[in-house]
Amino acid sequence: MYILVTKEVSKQFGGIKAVEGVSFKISNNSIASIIGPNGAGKTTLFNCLTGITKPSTGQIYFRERDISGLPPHKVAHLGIARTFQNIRLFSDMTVIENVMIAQHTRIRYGLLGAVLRDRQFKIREAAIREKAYEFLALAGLEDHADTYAGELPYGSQRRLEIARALATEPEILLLDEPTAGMNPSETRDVMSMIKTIQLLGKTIILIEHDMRLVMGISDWIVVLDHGVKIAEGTPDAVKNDTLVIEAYLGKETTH
Amino acid sequence: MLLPFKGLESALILFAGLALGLTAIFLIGKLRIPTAAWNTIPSAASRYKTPLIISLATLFTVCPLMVNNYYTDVLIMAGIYAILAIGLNVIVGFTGLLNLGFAAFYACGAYTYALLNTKLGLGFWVCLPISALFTSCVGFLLAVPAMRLRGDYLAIVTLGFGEIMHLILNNWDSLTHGPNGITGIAPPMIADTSLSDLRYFYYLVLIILLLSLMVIRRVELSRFGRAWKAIKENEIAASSVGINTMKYKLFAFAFGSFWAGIAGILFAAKMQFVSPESFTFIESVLILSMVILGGLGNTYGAVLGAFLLVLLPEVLREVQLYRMLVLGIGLVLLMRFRPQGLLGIR
Amino acid sequence: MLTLRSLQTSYGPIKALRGIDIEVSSGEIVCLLGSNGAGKTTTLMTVSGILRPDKGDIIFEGESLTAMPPSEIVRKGICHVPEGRRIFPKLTVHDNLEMGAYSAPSSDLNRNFEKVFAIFPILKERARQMGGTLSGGEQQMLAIGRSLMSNPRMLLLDEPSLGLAPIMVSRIFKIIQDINREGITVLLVEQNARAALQLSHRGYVLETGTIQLSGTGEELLGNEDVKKAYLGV
Amino acid sequence: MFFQQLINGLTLGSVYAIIALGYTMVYGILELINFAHGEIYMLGAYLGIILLAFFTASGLTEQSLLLSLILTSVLSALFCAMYGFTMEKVAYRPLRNAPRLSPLISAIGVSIFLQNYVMLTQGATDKVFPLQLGETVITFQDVRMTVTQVSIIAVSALMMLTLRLFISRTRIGKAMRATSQDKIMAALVGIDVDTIISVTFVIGAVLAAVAGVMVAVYYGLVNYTIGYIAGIKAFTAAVLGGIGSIRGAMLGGIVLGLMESMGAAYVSTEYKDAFAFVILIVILLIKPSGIFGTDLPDKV
Repeated sequence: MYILVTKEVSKQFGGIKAVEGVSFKISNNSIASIIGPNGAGKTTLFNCLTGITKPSTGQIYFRERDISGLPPHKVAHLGIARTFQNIRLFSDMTVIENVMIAQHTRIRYGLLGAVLRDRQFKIREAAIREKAYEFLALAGLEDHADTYAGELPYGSQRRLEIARALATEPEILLLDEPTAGMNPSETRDVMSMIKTIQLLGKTIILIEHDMRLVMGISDWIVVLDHGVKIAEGTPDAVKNDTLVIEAYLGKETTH
Repeated sequence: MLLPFKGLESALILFAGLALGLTAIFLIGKLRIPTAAWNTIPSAASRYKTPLIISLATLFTVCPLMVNNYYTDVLIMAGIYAILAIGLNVIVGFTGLLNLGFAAFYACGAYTYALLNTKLGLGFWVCLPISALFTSCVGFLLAVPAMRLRGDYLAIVTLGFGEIMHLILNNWDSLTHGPNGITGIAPPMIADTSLSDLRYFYYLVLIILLLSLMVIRRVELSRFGRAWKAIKENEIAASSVGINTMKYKLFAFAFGSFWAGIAGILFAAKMQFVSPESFTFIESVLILSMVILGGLGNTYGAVLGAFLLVLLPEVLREVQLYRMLVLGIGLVLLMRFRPQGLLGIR
Repeated sequence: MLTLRSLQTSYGPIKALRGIDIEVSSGEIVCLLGSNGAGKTTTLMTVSGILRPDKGDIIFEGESLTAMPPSEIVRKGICHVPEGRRIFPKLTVHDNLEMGAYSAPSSDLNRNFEKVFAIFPILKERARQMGGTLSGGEQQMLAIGRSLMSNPRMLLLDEPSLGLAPIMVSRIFKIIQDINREGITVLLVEQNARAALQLSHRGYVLETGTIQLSGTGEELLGNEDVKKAYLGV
Repeated sequence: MFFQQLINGLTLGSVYAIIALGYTMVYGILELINFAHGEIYMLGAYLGIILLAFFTASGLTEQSLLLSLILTSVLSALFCAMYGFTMEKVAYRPLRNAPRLSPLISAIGVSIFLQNYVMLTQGATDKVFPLQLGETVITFQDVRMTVTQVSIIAVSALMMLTLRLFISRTRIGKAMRATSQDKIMAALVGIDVDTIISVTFVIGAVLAAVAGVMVAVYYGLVNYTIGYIAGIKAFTAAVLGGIGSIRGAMLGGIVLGLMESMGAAYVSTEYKDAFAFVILIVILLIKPSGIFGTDLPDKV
């Protein structure tokens, strides 16, 4: 039932505890959000989930398999993909190549095949190219396949990054601030893209600051503050939680 | 078309002019050769592709018939450097791993043949794959520990490796004859014909260069090339889309070094003599400069860079003395005004 | 005293400020509110010259700061205490403070030291300690103390409460108020909206690089839209 | 024999140490391996030989050897300071925001340029000017050391001490440290970061120039290639001590000098130069942060 479970995950840098004993469970095919004020440890948590940093203690289970401490490419292989807070596209490569790279783990042909351009090579290359176009269509970028990724407008870059993550054919998609710096119409595009992805059967975990988006889209919300989980629940429960309101707005004091 | 340019120097000047003209066009940015998909993207580049290839092919085929031995010799060296440059480009240009000791791998290929030939009497054709594979293994073995380092430190380790190799060649007298080098290396033979004639050797180099180009381009346009470029652009993103970055970096080192082995054996077979002074740090810098001048990551750029840096000082004889001086200034200026090189994108 | 006129700034590819107008009068505490990514920090970084605006003007006491390097802006009397405090970790507390006085005349040095030590006695005790060894709250005091060493007339404070224990937060806010009473104008960026509004004369609420609301502290405190901007309720 | 090598190693090591300081200071602020730093040392050595020859010809050396040496050092330092300053301005400053590869390549370019410039103007062969200093020998039990050796160790120690005091006590020195710790914050407290970077290059060049003069006097000959090899070794010393760390560079230089002279004496003279590289590679692989360096986490 739960696709991703964390147990008491902590991460320390030097003496600073960025994430401290965070446990939560994410249901299959849901949209979950991780929210919290600046410096709450959200991105560090994402990095732990995707193997970019090793948790200091605690376990992460993906489909009941312990994945804590696996390197990023293995995590991606198993079926967890992500985007980054500050976009990390391959900007000197074309849009279609960005997506084709993400299917790297899905193709198999040898060096000799590549040099001789044998049948296997041609079939597989054609297949991933075709597949890549499908993902581009989902992001509304099929007309820009041969543009250099770095030359896309900002909003399209964000969507391309999501398309690239999807092209690894993950079960869980982690999106780190997918609408940061976007105007309202760009934000709406991303929201509908996220909804579509959910319909494809994926589980989505968001880090997001746009509360309207978070409240409108999430099935489950986990709130972090100072590296600690202070609340979790449905959007309605979370937005009326005193601890959450305090974390965001400060303590209500009499004066 | 070549008739008005009788004479040998003129032919080279013609080539230089062609290359410079091309360069000028790229410099003003009218033409942009996409590194990634030269075949798939219909662009200005592909419109000029056919005439460009035909004229270059004609030029290079007839060259040795028109020029004297000296210039054939120069062209052979340009070809060997071109193989080196496209090999180094795999490591530095595609994968973004700065290698300041590439001459060591070049030396490795050359000495492998020199030793196998003079000590064991093995022939060129047998040694060609041995040299290349052995150099490739050396590259791999150096890379295994060095891959844990990033950026500048990797550059310094490769530089250190180059110096150590140089010291070994210079001092292991019983094996390498130290600074005196190894003489009496046999030229390649086809049936009973020796290719020691420079013209024959020229065509040998030309064919091997073209084959190398083809192989490297095909690998570049496959999943391997894509993985390398992804690692260069953003290693974290590359690993998060499932690329085992360590594996591919090692592969790039081994694959790039392979071509240094090929170039090395060609060099040894052409000179019939090797000595440590051909494989110094400056040699490494020179090869790197070719790659950078042509445009990091652009295979054709690396070839262009190699030809320019070998031919230009020959065409402009008077400046030969100042060759290295100009190279130094050139690198500074290039970084400042066109860091992506002549054919590089952006 | 400080006027920002239709200021636009990009942060890499992101348009972080989409034309904001802000006015700060002498002697005020003005706070900028808004969720993460709204453009608060970008505003401060543009004022202090770390980021260059694409368009618009920054005018401080009738003089344009738009093309000035940061070191020059400090000399004009604006001092920026950035987010995360950015103490020089391998300089002593004393030397951190001395660096704060880099742009001030050396004749003021001793007086400024005394002034800062009077406000933050703990810094005097820790003077020989490395900046990196201080606790979070002490580092925040050092950051504010360091900024006071430059004889500023205006302070830009970015999230002074970030990562501090509640008791420390109220101490820092108290100190900000005291400093303001000494005649230093403050432009404050805070996530802790309630505390910031109680302290400020006026406030602006930013959302995706534009100003959504502005008003006096009390007006904004009671305004439901503020809550909405933060929680999307 | 051992003590003899100890003295030789210390002499060599103190020269490495003061060249290493230039690498480590620039790296500390710009994270740039200033590849051309060794060339500044080479220029300093050439100037040392040229100026000494000039002062000797003009009779100054005969009147006062000390004055002649001091004048040589000062002039050489001034000249190299200019080179260091210009080099940063021309080859590195315009690349401040370029990808990291660019300034490194530019630095290699400067290095090749300076080497060949000196080769073309001064000739490719060794330039010799034996100043007869090595004759006075101090014998302490079995150990013989020349006045030159003692002077080199003493002058180096003095310069290192001065630098330490400068860095830790003066306003500019503290600003240099502040800038290397956090450039943006340094700008926010009013430090003109560009000026500080220029100062760093100038100080590094002055140290390298004096090292060059000392070596020129010690060996009595220079060659246009000495900068490259000494540069690599000094860089090794800086890495050994932990690049970015001032005391690391000092210690690293001494340790490297000792290892090299001991290695030459007890292991192999031919591979003397290889020790530095082997040490460099081993350190980078085992503890890239060096003796005094710190590891910083990657930013994501």
